[in-house]
Amino acid sequence: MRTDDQPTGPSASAPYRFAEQHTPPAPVRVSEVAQTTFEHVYEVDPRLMEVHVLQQVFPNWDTLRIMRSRADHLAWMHTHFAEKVITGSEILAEIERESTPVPPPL
Amino acid sequence: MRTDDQPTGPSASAPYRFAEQHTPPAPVRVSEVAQTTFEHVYEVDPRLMEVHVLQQVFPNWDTLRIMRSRADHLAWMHTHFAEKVITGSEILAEIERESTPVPPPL
Amino acid sequence: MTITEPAGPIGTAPFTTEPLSDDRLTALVRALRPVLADDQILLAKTDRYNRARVPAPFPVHRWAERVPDVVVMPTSTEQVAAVVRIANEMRIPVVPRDGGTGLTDGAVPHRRGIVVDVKKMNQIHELDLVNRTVTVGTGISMMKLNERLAKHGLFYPDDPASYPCSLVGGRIGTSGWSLIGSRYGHTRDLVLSFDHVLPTGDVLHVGDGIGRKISKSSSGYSLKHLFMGHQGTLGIATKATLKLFPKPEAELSPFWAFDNYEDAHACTGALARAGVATFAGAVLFDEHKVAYLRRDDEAYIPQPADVRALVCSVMYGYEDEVRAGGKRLFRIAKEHGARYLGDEISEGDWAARHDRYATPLHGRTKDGQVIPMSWHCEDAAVNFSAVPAVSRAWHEILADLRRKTDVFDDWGMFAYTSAATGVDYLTEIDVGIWEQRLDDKAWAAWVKAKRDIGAVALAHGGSMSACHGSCREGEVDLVPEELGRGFDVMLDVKRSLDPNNIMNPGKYLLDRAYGRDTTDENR
Amino acid sequence: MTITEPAGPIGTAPFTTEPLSDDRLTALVRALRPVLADDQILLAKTDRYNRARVPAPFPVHRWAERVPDVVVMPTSTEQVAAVVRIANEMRIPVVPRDGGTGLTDGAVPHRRGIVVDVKKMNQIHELDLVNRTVTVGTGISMMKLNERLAKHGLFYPDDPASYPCSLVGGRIGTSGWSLIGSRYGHTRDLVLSFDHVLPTGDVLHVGDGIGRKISKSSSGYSLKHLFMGHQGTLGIATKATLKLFPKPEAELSPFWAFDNYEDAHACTGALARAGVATFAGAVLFDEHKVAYLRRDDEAYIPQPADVRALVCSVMYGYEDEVRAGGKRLFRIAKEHGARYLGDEISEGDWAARHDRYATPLHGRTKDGQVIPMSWHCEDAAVNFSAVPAVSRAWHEILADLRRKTDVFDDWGMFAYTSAATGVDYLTEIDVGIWEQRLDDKAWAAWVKAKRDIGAVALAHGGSMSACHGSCREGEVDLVPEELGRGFDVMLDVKRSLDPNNIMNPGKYLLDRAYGRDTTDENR
Repeated sequence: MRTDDQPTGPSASAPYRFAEQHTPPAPVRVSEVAQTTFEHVYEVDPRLMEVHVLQQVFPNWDTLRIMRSRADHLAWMHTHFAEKVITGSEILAEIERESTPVPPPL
Repeated sequence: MRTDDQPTGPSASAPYRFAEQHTPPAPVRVSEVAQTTFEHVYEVDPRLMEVHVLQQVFPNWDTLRIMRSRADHLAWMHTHFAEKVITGSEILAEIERESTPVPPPL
Repeated sequence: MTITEPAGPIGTAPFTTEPLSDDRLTALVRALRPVLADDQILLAKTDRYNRARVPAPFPVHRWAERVPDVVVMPTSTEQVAAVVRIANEMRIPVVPRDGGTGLTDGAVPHRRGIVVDVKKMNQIHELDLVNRTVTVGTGISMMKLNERLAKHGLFYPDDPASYPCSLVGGRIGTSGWSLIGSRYGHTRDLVLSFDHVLPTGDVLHVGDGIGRKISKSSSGYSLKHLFMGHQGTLGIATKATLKLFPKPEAELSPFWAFDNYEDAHACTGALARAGVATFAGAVLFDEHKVAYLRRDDEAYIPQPADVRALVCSVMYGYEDEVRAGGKRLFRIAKEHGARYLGDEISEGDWAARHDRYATPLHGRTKDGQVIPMSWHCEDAAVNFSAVPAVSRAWHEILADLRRKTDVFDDWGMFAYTSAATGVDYLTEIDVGIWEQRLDDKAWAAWVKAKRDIGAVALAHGGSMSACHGSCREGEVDLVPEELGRGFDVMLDVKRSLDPNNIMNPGKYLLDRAYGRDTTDENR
Repeated sequence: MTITEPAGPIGTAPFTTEPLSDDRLTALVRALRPVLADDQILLAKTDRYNRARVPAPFPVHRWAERVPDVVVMPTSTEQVAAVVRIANEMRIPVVPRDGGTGLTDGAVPHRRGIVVDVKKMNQIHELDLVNRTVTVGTGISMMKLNERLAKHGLFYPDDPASYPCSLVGGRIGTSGWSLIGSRYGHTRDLVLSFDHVLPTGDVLHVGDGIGRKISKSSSGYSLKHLFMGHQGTLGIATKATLKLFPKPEAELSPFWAFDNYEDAHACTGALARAGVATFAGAVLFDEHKVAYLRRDDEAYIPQPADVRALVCSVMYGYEDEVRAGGKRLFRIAKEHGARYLGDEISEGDWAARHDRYATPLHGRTKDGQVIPMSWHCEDAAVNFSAVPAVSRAWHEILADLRRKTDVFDDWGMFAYTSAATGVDYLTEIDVGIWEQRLDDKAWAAWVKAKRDIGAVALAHGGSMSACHGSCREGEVDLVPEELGRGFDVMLDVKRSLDPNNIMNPGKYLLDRAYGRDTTDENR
């Protein structure tokens, strides 16, 4: 998990302003049952949380903190299980390079 | 086991002549307790087989047959356990090449 | 003529779920006092209720029926042995409890009595860097242990879905399955030996040939495995010696998407059968699982609709070996029509697999409304060729339940390789259960569904569990069918080692060893 | 009141080494006739004498004491069950015999009776190419099986030193160790399940969770291992399902020379601990072994005198993986001062390791004259760190024997990794025995030496056997010490499964389960 894959939005050390914190980015529908606010932050469609479970309101910093914690957790797990992660994209690029026929010399 | 590592000497299809078959090459001492006749054919020093067990006389073709059978047996075992054998000398050459410092460009 | 009566009551522990009488409880606590400090004997309601259940959903309205009379927290094998000896003399049930993460009620005190919580036995007794072993109290978690081992470049690769919270002792009692067992082996292979308190209070050291740090012996009967996976019915492991590996240099965990389940299944088989040396496992996600993830998992929500099945494979080892193996597996995946899902999903999802107990705990009513649900997982050991048929049959069982009630939700299935050759898979169906709405009727339907799920596994030549065990209501009814003549051997072993039926009684139909068929009376 | 007597005699099989009386023998043969064809019942002296012993040297002048009364050669599980049922009813000992290559007398009929030779049960019943399993009669050899499997690119990697002649059933009965087990596992890991005839004639199918092709189950007690490694005392395996691997693409087996044992030992440890994924094993040859080889082995005779110890390591897998691992191990060897012995010795010696029963059968008197000798091998499971001390102590024991008599010759020691992490080693000392000169006195000295050899292994935290078993005179005396409380469990299990003590009686001190201590009376 690379750290530059963190969700966008103000950093944890940004000054706290109540109104700003309680105005999440406008939601964008991404599927029939989900929407997104910050990049990589997905939420259940609010219409599905009206009867048995009500949606909680989070300040933006907390939403982002939860997302970042998850990224931290996953990065920690990788380091816990192995010294380094080899990316699949490297391997894929390598086999695609090898399977591309070499053009004949001009 | 490469087949060119077979012991030297007449081949199994060579004509059989009694006197020739019963005259092994002159033995050469290789250690305090062993001698060699054909290349790769080692024998216990005959002085050590005088009391409890007497040395048997083999015609040359049989001595060589026994040696070759052993080589066949070992080659068969390799093929039985894996499709191919990687030689240690290749690997050794590779790591020695890698550990030799590359001379600076002139 | 004078007849000397034995000190305790004669016969087995009573076949009852009633709490101990005040007199018996007082006598028990009095007997425990010389053995344990005051803070090791817990009588408070919260302490006891918290150790009455495991994470698997159960009929909450009957919680009070399975609360132990006493909880003890020993700190040594000697203390555990003394507690068990007292329990055996007084004919009071004893139930060992480790992480309490099991899904088949192994740690649940069906007949109350004493819960032995091993969490205080969490020391590292010896780290042997030369022979690569560590000796620990069974109350330690694999995660905490590995944090310590990492300083020495070492690694204990027992990796259940409850990795951060399950304990070494629970892994022994259940003979657990490991996510990366196709490379490193499962708990039975990784635990070299252990001290074990028998139901009589005798202490047995058991390993390969009863060695301490020996992985392979042929001296005497092979007893180690008998004392693993018994769900606490044969005693309590207290101190274990574990086999250690070098911490892997590199990890590679590609995830691939397929537009149909059949290709994904075929690809999983081909990946596992390839025999890549660093291969640590492959996982197949079926269509229901993909649908579930696309509903609730950040990584999968934006995936295109033609993604119908997923496969992942994981390799651990030196970088050069992993790269060689990785190229081979990528080529195989390509031949099967796989699309690589990208580094972010691949790495993120794989890392999340070590901690599946953090699964989102909500489901949906049939009309789509979100409901709070608990997670349950039914597993079986199924041959590769039988995975599709078992999956279809299991989804049918769940669909049938859901047609009747919103209490159950089908969260899809995974199939994980158990072995490097891909012969069998831990096949699991995740079920959301609306626990607050469970009543006797819904519970009965669920128990029947569990029995049906087990029966499907058996009908396809599998075993009812690859990891969890099979002592919960429903599946347990089929244990004699699964084991056949082996079930009689179980009864013989149980009776001979636990003459008074005090050790975790009521599990695995073992009451039959004492002439009682309590199959139905303890529900 | 009418009392109905049971049909057969009451109680256990008699504790005797006398042949059956003519009447009993006639009755036995009459009972066997409806079950077996005439050519499956062997009564001739040669047929019986040939099945009286195993390759390990024994006092030849007492050969006649261990000749079975009858040999049977059944062709199916049903026939085996019928024979055992008859034996159990008539209280006549039954001894299973497979390849007869064991070194601890498991197949030797100590109390005569019926030898069940399984060699006719050598069919391949099912080859499952999808799940990668094969189901065979237990009378098949691994070599013959692999010849058939090679056509499908498959491989069954159970590889004892008796590879060409030992049988699958014997591997189950002894829970054998495999030369390449550090990569593929040992017999216990490779045999998925089997049909097994219990001492009562009941047939048990046992596997993981009693599955057929399942490698990992957690359903019920783990019973499979209990029915492996019992040396025939708990019954007879008749049909087994085995886990198959792809036949390896490549093999690499470098041998290295060292000018001292300490460096060779350290290097062996480092090679095993490296965690190379294709690592299938490492072997350490000590100074005595090198001296022995330099005396008698073509490959080593011309080696310079400063070669004092050898190490080999072997890798199997895909060529790219093996090359990566090979480079790593060559670097490690170099750091430890190793000299590569060349391709010819490396490849030749490794291939010869699969067939150690072809060892040259002669030794030397103290004054150097060649004498005909039989080979014996004492093994133990010893931790890496204890290998040097155990080796020294074992050579001392042999030196002491040899000071007394020329009957024994020390042929040196090997230590082979048991596991990929190098935690423990099959440590073995090869002993030449001038069998024709064995008399009661020399035999007694040998039995004492065996006991001392076993005691050294235990004193160093090991187990008395990694592979062979420990039921021969001498070592068997220490089994209760090694197993501790586990020995009582053995007795309980034996009594419960073999109520009449008919199954391979007199082994492993199991007579104690029937109230008799026959430790000394059957020598």
